[in-house]
Amino acid sequence: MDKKTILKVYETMLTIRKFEECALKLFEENKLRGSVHLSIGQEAVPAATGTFLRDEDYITSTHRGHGHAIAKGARVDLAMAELMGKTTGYCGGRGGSMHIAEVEKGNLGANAIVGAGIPHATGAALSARIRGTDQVAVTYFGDGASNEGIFHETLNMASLWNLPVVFICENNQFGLSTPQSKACSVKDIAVRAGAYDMPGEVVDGNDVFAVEKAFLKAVKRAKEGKGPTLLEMKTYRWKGHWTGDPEVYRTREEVEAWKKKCPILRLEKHMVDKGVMSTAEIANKHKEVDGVIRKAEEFALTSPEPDPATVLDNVYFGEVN
Amino acid sequence: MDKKTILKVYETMLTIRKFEECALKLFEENKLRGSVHLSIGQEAVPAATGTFLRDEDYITSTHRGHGHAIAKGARVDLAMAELMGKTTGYCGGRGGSMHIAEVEKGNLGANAIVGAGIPHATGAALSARIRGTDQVAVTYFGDGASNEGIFHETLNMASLWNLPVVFICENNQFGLSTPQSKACSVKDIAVRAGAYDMPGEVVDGNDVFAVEKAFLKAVKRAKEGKGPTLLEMKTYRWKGHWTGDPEVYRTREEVEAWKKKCPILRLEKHMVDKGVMSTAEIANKHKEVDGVIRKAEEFALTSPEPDPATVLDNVYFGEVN
Amino acid sequence: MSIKKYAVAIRDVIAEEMRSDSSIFVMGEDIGPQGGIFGCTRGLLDEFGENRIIDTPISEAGFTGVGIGAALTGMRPIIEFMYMDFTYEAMDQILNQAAKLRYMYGGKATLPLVIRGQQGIGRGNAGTHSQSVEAFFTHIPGLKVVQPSGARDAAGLLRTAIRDNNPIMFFEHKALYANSEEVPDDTDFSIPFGVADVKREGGDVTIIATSLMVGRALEAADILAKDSIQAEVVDPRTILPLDMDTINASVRKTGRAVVVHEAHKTNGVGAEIASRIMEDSFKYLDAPVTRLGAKACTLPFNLVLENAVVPGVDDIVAAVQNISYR
Amino acid sequence: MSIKKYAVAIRDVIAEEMRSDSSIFVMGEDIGPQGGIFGCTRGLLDEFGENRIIDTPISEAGFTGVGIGAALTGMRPIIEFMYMDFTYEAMDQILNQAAKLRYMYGGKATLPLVIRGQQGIGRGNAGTHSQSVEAFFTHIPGLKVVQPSGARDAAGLLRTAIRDNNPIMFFEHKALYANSEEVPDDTDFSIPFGVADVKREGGDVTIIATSLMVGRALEAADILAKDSIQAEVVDPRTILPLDMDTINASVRKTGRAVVVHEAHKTNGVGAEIASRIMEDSFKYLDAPVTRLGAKACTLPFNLVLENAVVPGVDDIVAAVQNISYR
Ligand SMILES: Cc1ncc(C[n+]2csc(CCOP(=O)(O)OP(=O)(O)O)c2C)c(N)n1
Ligand SMILES: Cc1ncc(C[n+]2csc(CCOP(=O)(O)OP(=O)(O)O)c2C)c(N)n1
Ligand SMILES: [Mg+2]
Ligand SMILES: [Mg+2]
Repeated sequence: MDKKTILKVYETMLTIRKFEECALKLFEENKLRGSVHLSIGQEAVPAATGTFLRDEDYITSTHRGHGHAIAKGARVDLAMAELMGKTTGYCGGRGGSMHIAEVEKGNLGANAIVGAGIPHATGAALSARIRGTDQVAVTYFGDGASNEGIFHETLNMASLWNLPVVFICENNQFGLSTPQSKACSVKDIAVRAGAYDMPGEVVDGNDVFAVEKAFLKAVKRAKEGKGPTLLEMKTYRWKGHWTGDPEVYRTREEVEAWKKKCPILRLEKHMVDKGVMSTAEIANKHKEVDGVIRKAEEFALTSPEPDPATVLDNVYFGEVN
Repeated sequence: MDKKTILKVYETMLTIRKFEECALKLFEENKLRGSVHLSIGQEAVPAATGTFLRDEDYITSTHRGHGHAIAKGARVDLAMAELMGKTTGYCGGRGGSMHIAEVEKGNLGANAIVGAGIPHATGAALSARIRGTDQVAVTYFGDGASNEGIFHETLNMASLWNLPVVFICENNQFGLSTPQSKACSVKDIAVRAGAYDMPGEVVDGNDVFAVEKAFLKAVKRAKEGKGPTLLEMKTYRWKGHWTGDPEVYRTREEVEAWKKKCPILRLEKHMVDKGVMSTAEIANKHKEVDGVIRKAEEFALTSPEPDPATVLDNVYFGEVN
Repeated sequence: MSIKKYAVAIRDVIAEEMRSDSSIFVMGEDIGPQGGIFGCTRGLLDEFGENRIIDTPISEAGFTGVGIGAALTGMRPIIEFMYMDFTYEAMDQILNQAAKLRYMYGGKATLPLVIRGQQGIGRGNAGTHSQSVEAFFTHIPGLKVVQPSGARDAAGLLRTAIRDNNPIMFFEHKALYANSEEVPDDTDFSIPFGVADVKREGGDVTIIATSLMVGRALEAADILAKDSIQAEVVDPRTILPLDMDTINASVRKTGRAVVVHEAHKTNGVGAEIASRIMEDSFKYLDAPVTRLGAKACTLPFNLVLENAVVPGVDDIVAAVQNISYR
Repeated sequence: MSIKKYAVAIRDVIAEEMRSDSSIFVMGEDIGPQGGIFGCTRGLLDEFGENRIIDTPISEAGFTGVGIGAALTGMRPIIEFMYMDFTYEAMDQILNQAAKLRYMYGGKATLPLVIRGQQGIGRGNAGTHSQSVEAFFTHIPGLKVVQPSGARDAAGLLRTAIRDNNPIMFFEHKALYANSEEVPDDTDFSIPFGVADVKREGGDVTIIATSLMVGRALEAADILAKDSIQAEVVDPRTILPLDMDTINASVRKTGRAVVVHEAHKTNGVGAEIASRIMEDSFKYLDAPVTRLGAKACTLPFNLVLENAVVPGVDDIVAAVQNISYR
């Protein structure tokens, strides 16, 4: 990565982190309701992948999808407004945290159903193939999702049809309270690529350089018409599964140990070591992003609630008949 | 296999073959209706597996399930009556060809839904484990079924929980009209075992000795608490997917080439070569089985149609409330 | 006009629409060389090639999801389910995804998608391959639900479905595929959704029937006419949207109604229609609306039993007579 | 008697039944150390161990099928769905397998199986995690469908469900889990299926309400009483079997009925109930049976919108008033 790219990846990570910290704060202040799933600790994956996509490329995401949306170019103010269910939010308050989408910019949506977005990205890749474009589709999903039948069905079709799609499994070690070892019969989910005759790779998901490298290889393969790749990004979620999770399934020590592997701190250290950014510049960047998030928060807080009279809008395209 | 066992496997194959030839004849004579899926050409797999199971062991089967039922001990008269929808049939005419079951003898049923029986066998294995018995469960399914999500979900759980179940994929090269290469991203379905950290093996499904050997190894593993195995039996169906299939998807030559690999002829040749049976004895055996099937046909033909007044029976156990 | 079988009418509309709109493609099980097990895509592979006629693995949830992704990105997929019973494998993709994404995304997604295939009795396919499952798709908002009872309606409604920008559930019937009817040759011939068809006029009783039951209702009407009961037979054609105007007008005229479908009576579409008639036209009713539907048991394999489960002409006649002398 | 929360009542019955019947086991997502995300299996892992409290992968179709296999072979599984919305992932196993195997096997299979979990609004879980899906399971024969509205009913009905030899769909409600009620301590306390509970007596109008709507109906009845309208509130408790005797008796007394559920109005259980009231008690009706249910849109995330979609106390009051002055 050149300096400019590193800075972009860094800024993206920082934006995701601070966006979610703000969401958590708002949740704790009771200004935000519903299921909010934070990806704090996992920011390297969206940042070092989404950053390299064009508007015309596609992504699908999950219940834990703020990072993917932001890395694909979502505006934090509209995203925060959606988390608060406001009219100005990406979905006009209809979808909330788990459904942020921006179809015309290639974000085909977060999805509250585990695994459900995997075929949507694959369908977008098929669509690109039929239309003869060089678009690439990327789908993010968790370790838990790799045990859903739809994962299997979709990877099989993607490989069979040689589609330009990259399957990114964010293995954050848990599906809700269930450790991967209690839900998944293989240690490395990347191994499952073999069941579809596609390449699979285990990647350090907290290392932006490793993520970038593996991702660009997969994208290149996709664009060259060689078909899909399964990338398993090993990472960790610092916060509970959702805000309010009692976290009975792991120890404080385990969480603290992973915090030491923070992808942001790691990149900051690298940048300082390599002279990409000074500590002062980093502190400034933090302030700058803080400011952006503060404005997004303000925007969300002051945006109006949706009008109940509009609740039946958009069930259908056009009139029902 | 000792002589007695070989003869049993042989007789089972012959019974399946002649049972299905009779079913086909009845269908062509318009005495039998509905979907009938013949396994002619594939008899080695049920015969050289089911023969080695005890009554207390479990199987689940598919739409192409006559062979599995017979090898597990089903009576051909009751089976034929069921194909004809008669009261005396295994299901009293409610289920037909695709639902022959005999739960108390361990046949948990054929199943018209592709893949649906796979978890049932796995549940029976779980049940055996909880109850602390040494029962083994076997599930038969096709190459096409290995692309259903439920295949994936179930193999994952079976391996995770180390259950005594044997997954037998009868790869007869086609899922209806679709060749395996157009539906499945891997050449050998056995490879998919790797996605669940379980052993997988490709077996010549037309060779009763190869089938027996692989199967007994898997059963031993299951009984020793070492968990499940995936066996892929390469075989071929001689007849159309169902009676009436135009078979646009393959050539006569291909079918004829496979007929040369007939598992029954192959075993007969082996028996004659090794002096297990003489040609005369073989001819006698054919006559004997012909007689059994003729009686079954007679039984089915003369059995009464179900009484429409009973159509609401057995929807529930007991009264609805 | 050409006389066409129901299956051929469907195939022809697909082909015609594909010729004029390159964003349409078809996917499903055994639709390529095989042409679909009921022939509804026969010949299409030759004309449109593998890029637009896509044989899928047996992965109903997966390929439905793939269709959704394609629809979100500018394509207009037609997905064939070999049996509509197999929608059970794909319910999340249909009910949680196709039906909801547009709404949940605040109206910022468009999903032009047709899910079509056959259902019903008639082939001895037993319990899991003989159901009528349309009611599931009316309960969850976001889909339109179509049930053509003849070749002409199949053609006209399918064209409307393909051109619609919403996800459509299109229910054909296996026992209707071989029925022939005159179908307009006009490649723009279409029938709007939400417009019921009065298949027979009559002033004494209204029979609202769908799919295979339309023919049986017409037969029943002939028998009833001999008994001096003039039945009006209304085929809603689309279950959602539902043309209550036509239904109410008929019921207000006759004062009596029987709703008949092949799906199970309990919580079938007939329950919705009967309830709405009561809500809208209560004071015009001389007798309770009667519902006929499959009995409360799994569809049995045996033909005698199968026929005992689903409403027959006699059942319709008896139901009409029963409410006619109140 | 002990005062218990609805969630605790459920957990206690599971534990009590597991103590006396070793063939019962529980499987589902996050039911082990986590005790279920709503606490309905809290503490059970410690008491019964991993052999009988089984955390599953996120594989709803698969584990439902595994439960069916276990039920066929002598076990009595209880399967927790984290959200009953996720039954969409397992529809084939529920509707084609659990509901049908006994019938298709000619009565020679027995499937004692409870599928339970919560549904409904109240947590800002948006469209795919807030639905009420009970109607799907009444349309296909072979299942029984239960919807307890309070802790006592939950305990009594769950015990009946666990002891029943059929597959049971048991619908809890996320917004009821924290509600407390007196529950008998008797470890044989059970409530039979098919017996509605008259939660409030009244002679002017019958309100038939389920699950969360029972409380709203009772509130509405209080308000209506001030207006001199005495509403009788009937909670069917089981949707299948449905106690039409009690419903008909009430409607024949009052001449007016409102059916209210949280599920979508279109083709909801209310359509079946309204139709059956018409069929059975037509001549007693002074006004059409009114149905209330969720509006025809996906459940929105935003709280104001969510409340606008589902029937509120005001809606019930208005519906009753509307049919009371006819
Ligand atoms: C089909 C389905 N089953 C279950 C759930 C409930 N659920 C939401 S997130 C989650 C865990 C997902 O784990 P993973 O895929 O690893 O993603 P992570 O939460 O770790 O990012 C579960 C069980 C769901 N939303 N959808
Ligand atoms: C869920 C489901 N999808 C599709 C079908 C229709 N169908 C019945 S058999 C079959 C092909 C199955 O192929 P395979 O699993 O290889 O078994 P084989 O018929 O070759 O024995 C198909 C597509 C079905 N019965 N169930
Ligand atoms: Mg995870
Ligand atoms: Mg096959």
